[in-house]
Amino acid sequence: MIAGATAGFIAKHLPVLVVLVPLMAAPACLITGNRHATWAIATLASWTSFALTVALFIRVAGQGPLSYSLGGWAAPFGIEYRADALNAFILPLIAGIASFALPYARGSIGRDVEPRQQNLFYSALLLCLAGLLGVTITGDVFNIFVFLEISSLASYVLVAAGGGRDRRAFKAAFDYLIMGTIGASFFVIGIGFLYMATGTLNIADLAHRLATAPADRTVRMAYGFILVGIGLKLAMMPLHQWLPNAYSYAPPAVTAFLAATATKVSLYVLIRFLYTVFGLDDPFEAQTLKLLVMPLGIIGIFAASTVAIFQNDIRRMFAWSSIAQAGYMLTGIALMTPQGLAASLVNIVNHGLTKGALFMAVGMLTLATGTSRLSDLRGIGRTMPWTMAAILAGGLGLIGVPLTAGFISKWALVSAALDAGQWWLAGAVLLSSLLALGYVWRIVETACFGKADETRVIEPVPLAMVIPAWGLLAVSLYAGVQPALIMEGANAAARSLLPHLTGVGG
Amino acid sequence: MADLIRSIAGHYNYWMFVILMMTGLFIVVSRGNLIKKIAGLNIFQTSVFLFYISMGKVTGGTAPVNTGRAGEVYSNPLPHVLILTAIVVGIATTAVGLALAVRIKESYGSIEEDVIEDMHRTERPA
Amino acid sequence: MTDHIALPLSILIPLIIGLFVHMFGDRPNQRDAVSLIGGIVTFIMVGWLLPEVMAGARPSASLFEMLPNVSLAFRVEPLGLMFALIASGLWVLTTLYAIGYMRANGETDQTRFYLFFAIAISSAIGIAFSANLLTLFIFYEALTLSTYPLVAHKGTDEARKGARTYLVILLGTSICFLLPAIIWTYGATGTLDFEPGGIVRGHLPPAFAPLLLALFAFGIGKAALMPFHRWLPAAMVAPTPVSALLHAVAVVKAGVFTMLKVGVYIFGTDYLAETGASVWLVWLAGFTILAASIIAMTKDDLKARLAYSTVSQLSYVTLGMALAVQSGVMGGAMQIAMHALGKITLFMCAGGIYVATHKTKVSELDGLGRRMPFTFAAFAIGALSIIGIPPTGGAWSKFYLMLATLDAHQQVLLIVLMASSLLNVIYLLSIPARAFFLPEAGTALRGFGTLKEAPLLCVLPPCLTAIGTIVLFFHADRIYWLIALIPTAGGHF
Amino acid sequence: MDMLFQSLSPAFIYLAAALVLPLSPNGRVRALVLLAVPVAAFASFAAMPYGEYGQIRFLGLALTLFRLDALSWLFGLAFSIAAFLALLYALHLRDSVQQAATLIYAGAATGAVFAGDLVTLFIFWEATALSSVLLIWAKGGEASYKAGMRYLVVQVGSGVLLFAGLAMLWRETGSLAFEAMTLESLATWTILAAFAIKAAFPLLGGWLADAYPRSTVTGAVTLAAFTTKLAIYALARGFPGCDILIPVGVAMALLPLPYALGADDLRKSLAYLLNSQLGFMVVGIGIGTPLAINGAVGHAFAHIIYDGLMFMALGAVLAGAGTIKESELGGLCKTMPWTAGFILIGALSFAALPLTSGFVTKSLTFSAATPLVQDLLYAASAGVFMAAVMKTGRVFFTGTPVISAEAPLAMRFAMGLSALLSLGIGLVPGLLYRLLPFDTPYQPYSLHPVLMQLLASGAGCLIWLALAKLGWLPHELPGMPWLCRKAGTTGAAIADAAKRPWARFARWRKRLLDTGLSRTFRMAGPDGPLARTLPVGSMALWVVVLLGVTLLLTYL
Repeated sequence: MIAGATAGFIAKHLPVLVVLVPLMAAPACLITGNRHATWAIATLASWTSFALTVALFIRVAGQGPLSYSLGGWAAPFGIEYRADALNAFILPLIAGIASFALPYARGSIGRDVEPRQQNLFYSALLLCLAGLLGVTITGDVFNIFVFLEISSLASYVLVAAGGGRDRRAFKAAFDYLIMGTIGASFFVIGIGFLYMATGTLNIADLAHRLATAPADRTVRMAYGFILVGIGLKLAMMPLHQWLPNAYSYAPPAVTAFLAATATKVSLYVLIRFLYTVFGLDDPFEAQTLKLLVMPLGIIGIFAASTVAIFQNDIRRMFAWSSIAQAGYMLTGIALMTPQGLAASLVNIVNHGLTKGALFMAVGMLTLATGTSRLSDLRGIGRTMPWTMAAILAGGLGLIGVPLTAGFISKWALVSAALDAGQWWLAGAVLLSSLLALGYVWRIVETACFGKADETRVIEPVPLAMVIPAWGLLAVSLYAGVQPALIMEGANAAARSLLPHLTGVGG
Repeated sequence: MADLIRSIAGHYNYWMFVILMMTGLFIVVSRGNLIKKIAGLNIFQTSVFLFYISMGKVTGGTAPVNTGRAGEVYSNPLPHVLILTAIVVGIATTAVGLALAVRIKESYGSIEEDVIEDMHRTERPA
Repeated sequence: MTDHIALPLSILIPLIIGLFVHMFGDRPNQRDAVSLIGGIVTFIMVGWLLPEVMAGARPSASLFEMLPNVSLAFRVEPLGLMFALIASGLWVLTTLYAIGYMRANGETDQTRFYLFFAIAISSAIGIAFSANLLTLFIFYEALTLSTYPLVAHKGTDEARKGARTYLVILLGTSICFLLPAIIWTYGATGTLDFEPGGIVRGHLPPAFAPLLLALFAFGIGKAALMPFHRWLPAAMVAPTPVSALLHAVAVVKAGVFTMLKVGVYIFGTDYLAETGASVWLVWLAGFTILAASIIAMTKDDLKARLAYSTVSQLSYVTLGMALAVQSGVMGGAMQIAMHALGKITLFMCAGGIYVATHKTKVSELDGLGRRMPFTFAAFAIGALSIIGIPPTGGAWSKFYLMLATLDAHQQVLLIVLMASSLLNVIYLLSIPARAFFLPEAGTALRGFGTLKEAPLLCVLPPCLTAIGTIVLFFHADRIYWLIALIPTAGGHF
Repeated sequence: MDMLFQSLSPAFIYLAAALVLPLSPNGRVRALVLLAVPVAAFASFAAMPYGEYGQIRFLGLALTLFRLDALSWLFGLAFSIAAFLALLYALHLRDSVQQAATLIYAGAATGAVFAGDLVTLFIFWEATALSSVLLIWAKGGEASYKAGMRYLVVQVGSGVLLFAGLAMLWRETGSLAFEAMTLESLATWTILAAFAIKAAFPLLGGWLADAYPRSTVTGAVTLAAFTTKLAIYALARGFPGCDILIPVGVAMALLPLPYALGADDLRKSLAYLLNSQLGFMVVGIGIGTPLAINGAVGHAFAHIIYDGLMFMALGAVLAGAGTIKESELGGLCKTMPWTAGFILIGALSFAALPLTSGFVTKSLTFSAATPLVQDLLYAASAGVFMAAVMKTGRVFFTGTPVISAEAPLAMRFAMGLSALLSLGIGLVPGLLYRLLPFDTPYQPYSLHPVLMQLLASGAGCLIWLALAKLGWLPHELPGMPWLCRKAGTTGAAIADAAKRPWARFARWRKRLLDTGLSRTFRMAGPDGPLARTLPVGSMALWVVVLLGVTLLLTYL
């Protein structure tokens, strides 16, 4: 009876519970204080919200979009939480990565954060998670800003947590803060313009009004500010400069979590604004995508991959690789076809999984050897074969070797480009894989065939790190072997965003 | 000409928004001192507040308080509400930024960006 | 899932063997024994499929669907079975040889060597049995990756450089050309299955056929079509058993096998012949045949010479496919078998020479034949097979390819084939001739008195394969009846 | 079992013997076993009824491994004799390589002669090439190695042409049978080209005089017997009555003679002479009448024996005196009387003097030829006399004796046997005539041929003496090695010319790569502007720039 009532309650408030669980758990962590207990609370919260997101995904897949009015105020006046094919598809990724990152953090955070401050760390992590989930699920644009800032503020703190070991983390966090705030402010200015033009903040309502009203300069200003603001958050090419430092100096668990989720959520916001809110009705909007976003995406792929090749620090290398990967997703979005969009979504999930696992594996390497510099890791493949195998498997995913998730992403993007008749784009995407081969293989060659340093001391890697890393890697490999679920989810999302365009390909 | 002046004068607070925004950004771009950067950021954010509040202003409108009189024109309250949230966010950001500046000062002994960059350059292993 | 247990087993057993090899890493004898037994069992498994395929059955297995209409699936058809038989059969001999070679040379990291060796074989058999292009692509890349550690085995700067070239060209071509070709095919036809008669007819405007074929032809970098042939000589930094199996059999043959598969089962020879899509490839293959032979003549390093010879010989298969006639496909298929046996002999001999004398240059081999008569005799026979002189199997594949040039009305290519044979004579037969009939520097020509052969395990396998080339001459009809089952235009003749 | 043996041509007896040879002890026993092989081979088919045996289908090809008819029987006999003589001559040899090569070579030639289809012919055709080259290489040394390589390329080239030709023929006619062909398609022309190379046609036959003198003492004997005669057989079988062969044959008979006269190396001179003799046979085949074919075939038969005799004798000199240069030899009849006697018989046969086998067989062809061809061939006969009798005779019968040892007994025995056969055929031509493929009665010893032959020989003798007196005898003329060297240097020059732009291209490419890489590194390396950590102000500047670009776009 009680169980039934609980289930009913959960079913009814599912959209808000997804955010609420981590949001409530965060102060709970703060209060609890004991690091073991906080860890347990945080993990439980992330697992719960993961379960909820999965339930939400199933619900949306089965019954279609789900609307929830916060506090009972109906949209467009109240704040609406709205789960549709797109965000129900992204949500499990965020919560899922958190579910892996938290156990991983337990094994690794001791290096960065003093035991008595770990409750703070966990609550920041939960806040960040809550913010990201909130951004994704809310149906109100200003609410997006608020959640974005919640997650951003939490992530500045999280990045700064790496300062215990390397003081450069402070500076990285500071830069991140400045840039993130500028981005968020741009975003909020854009929202202001939108509100000026339409008088509403609800996404569905905005979309409706913008579709009927002619696009004037105000809307275009809004578009410009939002594009740049979100572009900054997702590390679009010339706005990416905060990212390498932030990812390199943050604690490993944070890097893994942020790399797999933060930029991905920003991409989601971009997709949401481009396709739902603006709907690309104005030729100017499409033009901007074609003339600005697409070239920037491609420049990003090539430039960032090239930079990654020359990096000596593995974490930095993969951070640059993340910038390059964001380029792939941007080009997919800029294709403006259901296939392109689906490709981007597949890429978001697959890259999230792969990069998360990769940063976890690299974290293990760093923890065991005390360095992430490639020149100090010669021949490490002989002493840590399994960790190297994990890095190799993830790296192959970045290159796009078959049976990895990256292959599916690349497949989807290339076939989307071909379908759209963009031969050169397909070629560029594939050519850039060679650059990925370049940096992945630098690691493999140095680690497996370099002369090992005999005096190196290898510290044992706690199982708490090994299991999540391999678990996430396994998930990513599974996504490469059985891509049907992700592909279908992405296709459904793309279809729902571009209903006027049919003919969805693989 | 008169139109132009009226247009400029009529959009006075929007012009202030633009000027503030540019000032804030300029400070962020040009000043090496981290605290000054945060200050610039603050000015930048303030410009956003101004922008929202101006947006909600209805010409001739009063404060959005329900007096019961019919036909009364009042300003749009929603942007004001929103900006309250934004102010909170701004404060939080400033707080975190300042906290970081403190930690940077502790570990580097300076909050001048070029000094810190120099330290980084010498720190980086060959 | 599967209707013949031997099909999954033949792919799995090498992997399991790899696992055992890893487990027995610190006990060399058990490890090597396991490798050998694994090779034999795999060969038996593949051989088990032969009667059924000959009888018309096509055992298949499907694991799961990866893309709509495309599963990770296997299907045994005659061409693939032939390739699998060769790969697994020669694995046994190469393992035998490798045991002798690696021990005699005192190589390090032998466990890793045998492990990746086993994975490579599994990949090769996976390629052979693939039911669709995607499955093939997966195993194709797996083969590239699993052979990388073998090529880089020595870990020296030179080895790493060679391995890098190897990897970049093979992965690069496959990602930049083969993958878009596959995606394009899938986009156009909605399927990737290998179907008799091809799948692109009606889905691809004939004007685009040469372009798609070009993507395939250059994408299959393992077929070493010029200008993407550099990886093959670069990979010669590998220990000789690797060169032997992987660069005479598994890797390169996987390339040309894929080429044939694409020609026969994706385009269909009819389609190619009607559209003339492969005419340019005929000429490029012809060019590669001659150019590689000429380069081979200038190489003094024995393995480099053999590598360029391989480049040249691989293009025979490509040529057979590009001619788009049945005799060409048969000639190409036969060339896979005949060249594999011949070239592995040559490589194993080269390795044997290295083990016994540490000599790598052709110009240093004078008189060695008198001390290593078995090795050099085997070399001579292998060379004959490469050239295509009876009584070695190579003659038949050359015969069918000649017929194919006639059937396709490309007489000029007939001249190319003839010229190439003569070039082969010059750069291959001169090696045993020098060894047997020129005196060692500073001495007189000696008798066959005192032998100084490589260890038995390094001599026996090439002798066996050399005998094999002769046996294949007399039993070429076995292969003939198998590959005559390949569905191509015009029925059998 | 019986069927199996019948279906295999006698070639397989040789091949089987070659296979077991290394197993038998290397000594007198082996020598005797060796001698028994040709005898057994001949015995195996001597009494068999004519017909086609060993018909099999293989790879969809209809093959006839063993065709016995008058023509192949005769050549089978000739090759058996040649093999016997060659093995007898080499009885002292203890070299397994040469022995096995000889057996395989003889077997392959026999197999080719008995081949009923072109594929089988091709297989044995290539086998003769491969086994014979061993006899050249076996001499050892750089010169022999190189000559062997040249020889092999040419021989394999002939085989490859045959292969291509038979493929074309098969595609055209659907038949692989080796029968008379007409020159009406590319296929038959290609096959003729293959035969022409092996028969050492003018311009295609340089390999002969290049390779034979560089082979071993015993190898030359063997080589001289089989390869070219196999080609003559193939021509007789495939292109009888083919008109073009008449002028070609005449040219062949005449052109090598100046070379033969000029060569200092007597074995080389003999090789040229051999080439000239082949011309006589080719003429006969070209005429194509039964008489002419009989002449060509009979001449080939006789030639195998007396030519072998000559090579044996010269080989004995080489073995005994250590040199075979005309300029270094003299007075050999003193030191090697037996050999001198035998070589005289061989030389006279060569010159086709009456009472020798050369005469009774050559005159068959002569009598079938038109007057013009006859005259030209007599002129060639005169030249042959000059080179064979006068030039060779000089080192035996004039000059100061050089130190040399008489040939071993087995050699002498082989020479004697050959001489005996040559004389026997010359004296009792009916013996051979009965074996010839066509049953056309002919009487060689009539006035005209005898007189003409004597006249031609006398003329040759006088001309030689006159030339010798005047010192106008030709000197060494450039042959195949010269041609190869020329081709080699030209090729190298071309390659050099081609290499230079290639090298420049490679350098350019390398520089491009290097500068490209270093530039990329400067851009994207850890300290490059792309990767460097910018001050946060510059980052913010980028935001403003991008915003400006976007807003600019809104005004477009």
